[in-house]
Amino acid sequence: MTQPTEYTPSELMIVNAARALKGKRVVFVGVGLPNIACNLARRSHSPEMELVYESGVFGAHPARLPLSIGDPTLVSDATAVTSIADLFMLYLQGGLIEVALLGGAQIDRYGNLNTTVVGDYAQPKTRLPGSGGACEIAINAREIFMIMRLNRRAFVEKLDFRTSPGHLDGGNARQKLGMPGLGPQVVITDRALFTFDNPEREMMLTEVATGETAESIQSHIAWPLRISPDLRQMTPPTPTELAIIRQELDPAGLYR
Amino acid sequence: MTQPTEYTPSELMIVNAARALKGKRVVFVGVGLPNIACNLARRSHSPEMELVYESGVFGAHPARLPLSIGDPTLVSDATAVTSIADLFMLYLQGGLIEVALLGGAQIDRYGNLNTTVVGDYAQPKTRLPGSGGACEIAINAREIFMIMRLNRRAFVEKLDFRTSPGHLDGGNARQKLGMPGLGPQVVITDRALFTFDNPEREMMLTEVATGETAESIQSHIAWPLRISPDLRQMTPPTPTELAIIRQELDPAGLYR
Amino acid sequence: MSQAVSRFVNDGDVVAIEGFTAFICFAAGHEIIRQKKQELTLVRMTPDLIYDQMVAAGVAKKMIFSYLGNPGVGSLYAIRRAVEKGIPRPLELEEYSHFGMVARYLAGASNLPFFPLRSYTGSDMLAANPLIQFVQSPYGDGEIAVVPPLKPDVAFLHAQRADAQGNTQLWGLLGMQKEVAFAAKKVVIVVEEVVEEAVIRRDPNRTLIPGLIVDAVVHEPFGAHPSYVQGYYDRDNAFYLDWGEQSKTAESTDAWLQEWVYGVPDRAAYLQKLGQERLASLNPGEMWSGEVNYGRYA
Amino acid sequence: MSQAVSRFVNDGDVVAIEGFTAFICFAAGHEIIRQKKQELTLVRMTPDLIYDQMVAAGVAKKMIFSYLGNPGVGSLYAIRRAVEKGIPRPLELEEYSHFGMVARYLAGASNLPFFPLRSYTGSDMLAANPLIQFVQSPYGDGEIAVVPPLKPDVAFLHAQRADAQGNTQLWGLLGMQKEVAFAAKKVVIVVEEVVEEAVIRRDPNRTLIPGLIVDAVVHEPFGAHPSYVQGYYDRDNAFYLDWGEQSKTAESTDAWLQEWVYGVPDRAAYLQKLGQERLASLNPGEMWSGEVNYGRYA
Repeated sequence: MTQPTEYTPSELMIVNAARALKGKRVVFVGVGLPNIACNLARRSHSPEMELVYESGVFGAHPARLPLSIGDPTLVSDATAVTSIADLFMLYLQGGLIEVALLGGAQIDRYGNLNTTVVGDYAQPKTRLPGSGGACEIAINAREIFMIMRLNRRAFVEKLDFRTSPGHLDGGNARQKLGMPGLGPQVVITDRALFTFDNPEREMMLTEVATGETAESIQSHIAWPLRISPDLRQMTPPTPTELAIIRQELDPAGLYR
Repeated sequence: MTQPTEYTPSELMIVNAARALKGKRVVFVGVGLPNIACNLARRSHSPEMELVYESGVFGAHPARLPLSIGDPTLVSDATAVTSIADLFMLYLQGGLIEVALLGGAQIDRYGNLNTTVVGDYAQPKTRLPGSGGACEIAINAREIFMIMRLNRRAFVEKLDFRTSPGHLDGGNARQKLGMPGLGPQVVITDRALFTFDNPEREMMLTEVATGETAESIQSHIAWPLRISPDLRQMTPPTPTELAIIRQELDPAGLYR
Repeated sequence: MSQAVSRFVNDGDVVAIEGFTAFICFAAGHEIIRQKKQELTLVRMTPDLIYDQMVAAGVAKKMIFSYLGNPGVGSLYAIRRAVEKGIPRPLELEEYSHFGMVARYLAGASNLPFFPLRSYTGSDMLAANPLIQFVQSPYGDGEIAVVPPLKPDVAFLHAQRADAQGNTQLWGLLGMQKEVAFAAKKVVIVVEEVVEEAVIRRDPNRTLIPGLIVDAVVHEPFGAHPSYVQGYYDRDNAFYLDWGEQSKTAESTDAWLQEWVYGVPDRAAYLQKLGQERLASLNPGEMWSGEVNYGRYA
Repeated sequence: MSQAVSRFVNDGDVVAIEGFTAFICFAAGHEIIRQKKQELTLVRMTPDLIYDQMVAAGVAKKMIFSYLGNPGVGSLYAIRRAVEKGIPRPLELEEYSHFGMVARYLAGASNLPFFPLRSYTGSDMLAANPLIQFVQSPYGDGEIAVVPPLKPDVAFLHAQRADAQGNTQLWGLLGMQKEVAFAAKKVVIVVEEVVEEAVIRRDPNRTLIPGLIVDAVVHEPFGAHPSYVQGYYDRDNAFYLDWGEQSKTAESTDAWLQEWVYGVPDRAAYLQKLGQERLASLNPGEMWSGEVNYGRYA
């Protein structure tokens, strides 16, 4: 019996996201890594987890790996399919979403996200997709989990554009603005895990992957990194986790 | 061949309402007299008329005479059935309703209606049904046609409670408040017809039924009545109109 | 139903039993009467016979509504007795128009501080209900009426069918069932049929209420009698007409409650008393929707 | 379609071709390109390939949107060229979040001066778009973002089926088709099948768009290719992937437009060029909804 011991950065992120989702019941999810992470959580520790797609699908039972959040395979055999207005008004703003998974081109130390432009807004160097639903998801979902590759272009001192609010300038800034959700809780990357579990709500290194150190992680981050007093080594993906991903969730290896 | 020459007060109101609806395309309608009037209009001069029911039904094809606006026979074989929210937001407030038919316990000279209480609001002598949809219908429908029996308890100097705005205090009071609809256009009764076709938007006698005079009508109205300079005699219901009502629309004579 | 009422309805709660002419869950109302709940605030756009009976039984201190009538028949005498004469106890009224009630449910369902609507200008309803307010449009086009959110403590909503998880499908007059379900803190779904999840999943667009927000599913056939359920039974119009007479005095109303509510232990007994023949007379016949293809996409 | 575009689209119009991933009416977009319409403001939550092609063809001066991407693939290069480099002409952007766009459609559809939503607080989108404002709740619970109504001059909406009067039924991802239809001043419905009115009336709850607000019905099978129509065909994913390459330079984009838009007179010719085999490969198989009984109530 061969046990996989090697894993890709994507697999590491999927496994860590799935673990972070343990015990969550209603998750707002996009396709790609977040979709695979949710399904890994369902097949391992959280079979009761319900997925809500931004496209208006609740209780999807796709007959194939969906290629986008609008894939028709998500509709056929789903429990409920609703208009986008109902999705945003009743499900998201109504407060039903426990966790949403977000990512972006840039993130700052308070978990604010940029998905709009690199450079100046009026004269952008690179025009990115924009908010989509991210801005209101970041405000209304009870908790936000981020999934992003760790690198210095993404983990910046100052965002070029703040598309979706995280903890804003830190502390209780969100509550002061009356935001319903609690904001970013965890940042899952291919090299480390961060939480915001401190009064300033500042991104804090809590786990490093095999082969990484606080110093190596700092080298990918533009600001002086806050480090948890009990920094831990990440438990690598288990053979079981990897087997579910490779054999059941992404047999074609699209997201490897 | 026997030709009906006698008719009931209800039949007179139905016929006059149907005639007033000539050329109107989208009518918001309740059951009872308004329903029969609309269907008479459809079977005589306005086959293209579309009926919208407050219950959310568009394009009803009832297999029997409906007993209420919520009768299931209105749903089966209808063109569209929608939620109450959509009905009020998209159809009514969206500006699709050309004419709505309203009635009430009291009406004043500016076509304001009371369907809420007789007596004091907090200690009512008689508690009436209240607004239902009438208040927003009176504000948003392009034109309002009233159907009411003429009598002194109903045509009052001052309403006990103004449930639904007509022309308020007259003149361009509606426009000043930004109301989308034009307000009351005609009052159809069992003895006379009134319009508001004057700068003050005050109820004005324009047609009297056979056997009535301006004086006899005034005796049923609490305020000094404005009379049209070209007051006309009402054309009585024709045999054809009465035949459609009696044989097709209300064969059981429920609304006679 | 007995369990659902005792578990989810507390004295003093704001309770909504909704449904526009159709889907009115009399089964829930009668059980609330039998369990002698007290000081309830009853919420419904059209109080109808169900709240006339509940008010007569004295379970309510207040009613939030928009149209007070016996549809197609006339007055609701028990509610009028409470309002006009305080019998059996005074009833506080909080009153809106239909659209205002829908807007309150919408605000509650979507966690908005208010919902705007073009109504109430020039109406005395403004003076009668200070919760109706106006806000200025920031786009320079005047002001508009708004109403605050309404979030009932518990809603009883009737439908044709649901699965065991509460994924609920209904057809016919959709009314405000979806909005109330999302607005309410607890939701009890009462259905004609409990079906397999697979039945629901064959037509996901027909699922108006997801199991996600449902706290209990009660299987109660004919639970909406004398109102109707599209495709399952017709409105029992004789009942509505009879109630117009029966409810005219407090005594005759109480007699009816004794016989038909207190005098029966549950809905099954009520239906048995009503008789098979009467129920059969409400059969609506068949008119099927046709099928659409969602595609397999495997 | 040629007639609908020439009749309902004027230079300078605000045009919406909507549909969330599904129902994207490429047939309308291509005909607008062929008719060389000018100075359009294009409205869509997710501009997708359709607006990438239209912007590349130079029909647009402005775009109102909320998410700019090739779903599941990557960038929309033609739009990025217009925004970043002004090729073939500069493109003004007016930008919202998804919910903000939906709220604008809702306000437009329901004749409201604004629609409130819990979004935008703490976002730089506020500075980038001064049309996003805040209003104070009159109930003492703070302020909330609002957006103004959006009423496109004309909307092209794809669906599975409609009758000749435009009574339109769709299933699958409902997106914002209903809200856009009610918001738009003119509505063109494009369908896979034109059916008898009787088919529509068998299932009135599935009618999302009433003929009342429809100005034209165009029968255009596969009119949404390469997007999909639930139950009729699948998304042509190869097309989306290919476009990621094809659109990388202005030259290759133009070449594609020459071949597939200007080079074909209409949709039928486009489909013929695409080939029967490719269309057949998009067959989604069958998964039927089951029927429900509405009852005859005679």
